[in-house]
Amino acid sequence: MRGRRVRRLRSPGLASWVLCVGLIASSPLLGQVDLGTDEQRATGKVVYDKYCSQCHGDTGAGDGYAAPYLRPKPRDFTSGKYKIRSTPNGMLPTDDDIRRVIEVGIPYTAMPGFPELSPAEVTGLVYYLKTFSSDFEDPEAYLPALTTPPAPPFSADNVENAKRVYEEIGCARCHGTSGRGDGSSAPTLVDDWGDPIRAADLSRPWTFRGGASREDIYRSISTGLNGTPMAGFEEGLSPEERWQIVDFIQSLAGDSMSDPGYASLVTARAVEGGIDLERGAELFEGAEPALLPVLGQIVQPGRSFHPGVVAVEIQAVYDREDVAFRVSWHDIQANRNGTNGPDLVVEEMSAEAGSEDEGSFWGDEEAAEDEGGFWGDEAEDESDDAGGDFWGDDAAGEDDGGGFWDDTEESADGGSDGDLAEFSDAIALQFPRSLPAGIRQPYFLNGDSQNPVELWFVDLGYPEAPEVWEGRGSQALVPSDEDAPFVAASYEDGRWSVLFKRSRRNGQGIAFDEGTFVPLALSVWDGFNDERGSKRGVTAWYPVYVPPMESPSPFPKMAKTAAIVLLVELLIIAWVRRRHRPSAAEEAPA
Amino acid sequence: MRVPVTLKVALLTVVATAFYTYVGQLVPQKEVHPPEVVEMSADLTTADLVGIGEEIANGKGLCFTCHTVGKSGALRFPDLDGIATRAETRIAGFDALTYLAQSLYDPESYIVEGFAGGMPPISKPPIGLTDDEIRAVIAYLQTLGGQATVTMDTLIPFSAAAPEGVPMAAESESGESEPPAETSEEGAA
Amino acid sequence: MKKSHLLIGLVVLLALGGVAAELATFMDERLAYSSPLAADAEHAAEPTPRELALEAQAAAQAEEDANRPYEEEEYRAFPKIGSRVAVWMVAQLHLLFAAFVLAVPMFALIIEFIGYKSGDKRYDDLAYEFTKLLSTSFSFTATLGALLTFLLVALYPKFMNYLMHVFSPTFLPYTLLFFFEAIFLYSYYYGWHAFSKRVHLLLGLALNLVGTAIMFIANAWLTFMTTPAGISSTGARISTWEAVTNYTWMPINIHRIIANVAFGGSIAAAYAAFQFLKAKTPEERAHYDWMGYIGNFVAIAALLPLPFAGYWLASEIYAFSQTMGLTMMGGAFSWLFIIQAILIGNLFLAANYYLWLGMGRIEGAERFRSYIKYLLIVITGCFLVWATPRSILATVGEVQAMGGSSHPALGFLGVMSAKNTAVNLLILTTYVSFLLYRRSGRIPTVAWAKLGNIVQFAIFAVAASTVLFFGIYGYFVEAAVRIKFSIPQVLSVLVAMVAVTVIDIFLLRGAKETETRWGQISNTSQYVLIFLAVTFTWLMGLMGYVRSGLRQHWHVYGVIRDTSPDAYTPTLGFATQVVSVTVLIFFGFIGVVFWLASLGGSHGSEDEAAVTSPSLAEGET
Amino acid sequence: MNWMIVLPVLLVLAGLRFVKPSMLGWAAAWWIAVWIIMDFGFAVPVPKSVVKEFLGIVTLALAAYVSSDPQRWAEVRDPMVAFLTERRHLPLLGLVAVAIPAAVAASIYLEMTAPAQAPTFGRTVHPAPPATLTVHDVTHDMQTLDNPLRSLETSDPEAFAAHLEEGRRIYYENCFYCHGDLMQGAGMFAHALNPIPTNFQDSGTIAMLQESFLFWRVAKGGPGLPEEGGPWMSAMPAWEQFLSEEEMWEVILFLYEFTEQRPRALHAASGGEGH
Repeated sequence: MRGRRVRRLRSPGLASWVLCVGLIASSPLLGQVDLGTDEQRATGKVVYDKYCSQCHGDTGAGDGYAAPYLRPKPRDFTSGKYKIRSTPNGMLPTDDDIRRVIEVGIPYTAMPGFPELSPAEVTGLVYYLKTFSSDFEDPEAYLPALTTPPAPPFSADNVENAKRVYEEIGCARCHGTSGRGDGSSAPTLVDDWGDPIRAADLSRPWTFRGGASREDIYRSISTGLNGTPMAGFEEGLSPEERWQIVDFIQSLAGDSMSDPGYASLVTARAVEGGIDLERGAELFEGAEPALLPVLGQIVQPGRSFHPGVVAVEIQAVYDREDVAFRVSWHDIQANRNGTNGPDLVVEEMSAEAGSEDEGSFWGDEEAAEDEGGFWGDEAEDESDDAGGDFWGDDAAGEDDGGGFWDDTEESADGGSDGDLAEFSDAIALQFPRSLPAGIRQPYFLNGDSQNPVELWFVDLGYPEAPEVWEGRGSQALVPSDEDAPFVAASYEDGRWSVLFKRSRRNGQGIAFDEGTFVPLALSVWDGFNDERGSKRGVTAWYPVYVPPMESPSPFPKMAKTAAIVLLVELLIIAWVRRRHRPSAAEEAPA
Repeated sequence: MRVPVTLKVALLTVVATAFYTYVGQLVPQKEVHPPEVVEMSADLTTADLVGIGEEIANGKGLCFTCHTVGKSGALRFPDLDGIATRAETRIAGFDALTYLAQSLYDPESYIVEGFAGGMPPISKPPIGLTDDEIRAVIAYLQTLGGQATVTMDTLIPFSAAAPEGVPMAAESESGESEPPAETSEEGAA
Repeated sequence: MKKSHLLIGLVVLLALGGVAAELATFMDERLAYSSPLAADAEHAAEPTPRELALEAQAAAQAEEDANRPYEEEEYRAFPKIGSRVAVWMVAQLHLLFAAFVLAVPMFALIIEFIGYKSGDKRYDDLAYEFTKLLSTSFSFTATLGALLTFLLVALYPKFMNYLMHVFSPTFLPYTLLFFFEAIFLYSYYYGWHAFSKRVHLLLGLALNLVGTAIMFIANAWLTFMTTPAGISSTGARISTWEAVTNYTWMPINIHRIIANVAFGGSIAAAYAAFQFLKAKTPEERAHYDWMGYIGNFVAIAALLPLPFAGYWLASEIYAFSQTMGLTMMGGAFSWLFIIQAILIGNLFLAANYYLWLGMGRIEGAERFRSYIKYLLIVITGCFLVWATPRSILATVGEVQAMGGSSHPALGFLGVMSAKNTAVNLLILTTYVSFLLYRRSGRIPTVAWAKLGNIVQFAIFAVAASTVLFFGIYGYFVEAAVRIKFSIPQVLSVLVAMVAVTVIDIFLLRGAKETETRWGQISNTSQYVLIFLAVTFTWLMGLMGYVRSGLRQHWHVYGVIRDTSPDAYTPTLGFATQVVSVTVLIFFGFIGVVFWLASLGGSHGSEDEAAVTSPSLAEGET
Repeated sequence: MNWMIVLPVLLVLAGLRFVKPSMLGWAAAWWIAVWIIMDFGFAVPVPKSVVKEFLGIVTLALAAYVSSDPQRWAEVRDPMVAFLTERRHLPLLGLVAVAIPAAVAASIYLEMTAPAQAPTFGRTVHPAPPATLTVHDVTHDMQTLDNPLRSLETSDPEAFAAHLEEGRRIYYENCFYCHGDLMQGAGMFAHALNPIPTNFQDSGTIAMLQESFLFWRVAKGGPGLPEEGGPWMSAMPAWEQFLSEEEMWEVILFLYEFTEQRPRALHAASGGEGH
């Protein structure tokens, strides 16, 4: 798909901006070029400077304060490439397209919606954005929007055929056969600016940048996403075929397209027949899966602003002796060749903004000398790490580090054999060292000095050797002498599935007593994304509920309460009847 | 049929009271416990005290949020390395123990030259160490440039159990204050 | 009797005897078998090693006991419920009785004075009847005080030692004042008909002054524990006077005087209600109806300024320590104020309800019947606003739906602006209720009656709009400005109440009075009075808890640490349970007081005066 | 407000005026109306605990109203007494007498068999700050601590603007991932946090606090919350580890600037938060 050359129309470079405005204003024939009035653009500039420039930069080049930390990067408006549009691939967006993104935002990126802005402000902003790119002055760069017909209802019959089309036209090469964004060429994708980019995880439509409704998906298939390898299939597929693909994606997503249904609790399920990890997924059948959102570890040094894993799913089972967890998540590639560890030191990324002198905050040379240099002075020594980051710094991407896209050919046919990541994937379950007595819980990043945690860590390069660590703070990790849990791990079709088993009571460690809520937090490392040590995805604390094996029957209590209520009722009735007996006495003679 | 008035009134009282108790059970139930006090038995050795003191200094005593050990240059608070040696000569008439105790119980009364002060009395909230905890901290401080001598029997000046005769706050600015309240413990001590 | 019968009897008897003998032998064997020790006992002349060891141990223990050195104890434990709860309950009971004993002379004196001035003997009798409750209560108070002291000295010896170090100079005056209190109290009560009215009134005044002084001294001790002053950094006394006049001393004094009056009034009203319910004759009912009305009137009148005294106290606590202030309002105790809102809301609702029921006994009150609906809507609305928590208890799902712990719409009701507005409107509405009640028995005859009504209405409208305006405007300004808005709000309510009252007095001069049928009120209203008394008492218990709980794990904040096992701050649920038990015990005692008072001869027989409508206008305003 | 529900309820209440139901009918109508509006009438559902509290109060108020006058009370009491005593109502009475205990039993069944819910802890809105605060080796008295840059606002607007711009940079480099572009606590990672990040636009948050309080929260974060500062799972980092004192003050300046709010002035601290 990368090879597919998109049609781009460039405006004449010499035409000056003012001249163009003058021309357009005076030529009603070219009416479709609408750049607004001076006042409108002035309004737009005010809004832009307050709400937009911190990411998109004062000149619209996508280089604001936060830009170095964001993946996907903030849009570079000077390019005129807009990802989410209703127009054919490669064309400029309509005003309504831009307006929609401003109002709704782009899910699972740093771009929020701005519903508070007034229509006039949004209109002004749209015109102001257009000033950043001269493409908008060229009337020929415009094509009318593609129409999206009303969505037909979902039909399961289409899925089979759609899957065939999906494979045929090469969707699976990027998005993977199960749509988890793990296609063979997925690790090699870059956008038009040379920045690495990920194929969408089709089984999680709520993360789709262009929206999760059936119409949105149809539109994205039709128009493609400008600036990315995702082409438009307006010509390549008939509308029926496109709707079939939509059905296929919906079949991958399960119940809900737009709502991930994140859980707030993991409920363990009591099982019979012994807990044996050999039983695999079958062991966990019937255990309620809890999908937990993952955020980047952006607190401690070695921050991870764009974790490779968006969400993890966890199930828990238990019997009289043991407790077991199954953690699964989607990963672009299984990285088993490297190593990983929760205590690896990560040098802080030095942002482009960091080269300015005030920007030295995230620890470059000066910071390392300063006593506040928490980032560790290793920054200098560990030059071998530089640029290994998948999402990494643009500059670093091209140099000596393990740039993945250099190995396009190998990985394209080898699938996960293309794993050249320096760090392997890894997962850790985190529990408090002991059940918190009150509301105070350890700090969610490896605990704190008063409230230690235990980490059940598995380097998926060596799943046979799980480790237990004791944490008393982000950097304060020491190997624990507690017994390690039993672990079984597998990677299939873009999904890791890691099984943990441990006895419910184990030494000094956390106990899984019936009727208790045991806090759990997860850490997940995506080796492909160069994650290790503190650079990782984490979750907040979630309680794991271990219900009593035998829950008391509700019937005795029901019967008792109903009897008491009935008795009270009868007493009241009897009392009222007695009090008002005179009326009955009057009736009698009559 | 006729319920006596007294019974009715009693019933009303009980029901109203029960209702308010019920309301009280609906709000969040939080029990606030005091910060943990390090329990110290009388048979702790000096070495034990040093260990406990170091832990307190690093932990809830919050000493090293301000102070440093073995650092020089532009400091905002005095460095504590070698404090045990300097403590002997800091204030005329105060031995090292008394000086250390004073700097913990009443830190503002003597401010090391070149520094601005600002240390809170650590026997007071929000830090609020107990006398025994302070005893352990002193033991630890004595190891910084000296030998720990404090035992569980040592009388710590300025502490609640301090006997008369040892230098008291009287020699600092707060003038004519009397010996502290707990004179009753003298007999035991 | 047939011979055969005799024979059968004999055979059965023999058989039974045989079975019994068999059984006995069998049992004996079993015993011998199962108890080898029994066999050993015969030749166990010399003691076993174990017995020797036990003996030695006992001897060692005895010797150790004999030589044990005396050690000062820091704490002693109260069995079962623990020291804190024991002291808490006794202190609370003592305080409730003390409040009653201090308050009753205050309004007894005022009522007596009104009777003296107006020459209406009914007032004098009423004052005397209130006083009847005093002597028993006084003994209870003193006994509970002694019990409290013993408990404190026994359970918290070290801490009491310290308090004595600081406060010993205050003990002598305190005891002396107590003597005077007893002398004045008994001479005031027993000398009711013995002294001349003037002398008697003077006695009453002295009684009140002494009582207040006693409370001031006791307040010094407990306010010192929360906001200590006058001591050195190690806790040694520097100035007893400064220790007495610490930050919260005066606010607590004022707050307690007002609260005591409200509390005493409501207990006296409950007494009247109880007597009303037991009354046999219409005269008795009329009398106790009236007495309950006056008691409740005193209670509600004192309740109205109480929130403002509370503001002062809270601001002094903030001034002493922001940490303590925030613990109170934003931290561990913030939910307590939601419970308090429910209690006070109930108080206002019940007080209004009593007034509305009271309209039933006044001829011509029907014309105001339809207004009650609107008053009720305002009161309920204010109650709802006041009871809206700022940070809502919600499940995880609900919090996610709300996007935080406060609701986007209801969140506006949870903040100070809304609550201040609600309280001020509550007070204003209650006052309107009272005014309607007052009006219902009188039809103004002055020429400018219509104008007067319009002006009164206008004043209310202006006051209510002022309160509302500042309440709403408070959302648009910063906090520093907002806080000052409570002053114009309160002032407009106070000014309106005074102005309307003044107009009313003139308006009703020479008004045509309809009959007030004292005693013709539903029994429900009397239960409302009792409910009010329970609520008042419970509220005092709760507020007492927050005042003393603020110290958290300190006996004297920042000076003497509480190291006992009870040092933690219990949950609000537990606190309310303790308060409830205390309140129930208190009412048990109060029942005894009522009973003793009733032994002194019932009222109805000695009062021959026909029950006409006593002119309350002067008394009330 | 969910007008699709509120309007019909109000219409029905208005319509009842013409039907002229008895006092009992009115009381029931009002109770049900309040219940429906509270439970379903809000766009963002009102938590059950509040609905319960409000309905309790409304019940009390209605009871007070219907019984405050003999005539009204008769209107309410007589139909109920008739229902309980008269022979012709007997079948219905029996039905009701059985239905109520059945409903109670059913609710117990639902309650006991309901899936477990995550335990919740009341959130302390403004936990009490400590008396002194030590940041970067400097101990501040919380009583008197103020933003040292605040005075520049009037004395040196240019320097103030520079500090503000620094604050803006710091916010977008560090804070907005959770607290969001619009400071509404809805940043890109906010959905993964519990408790959710603070919404600074809410007039009940920074607008009613002194800057020293914010400084404390920024510097000490979740780990520095006091014991009662529940739910104590806050992910807020202790920024003193990463930011200089000046940077923290700068970002606080920016918070107020962006949300167009003013901090609570120092002297206001002595005013009580009320009763």
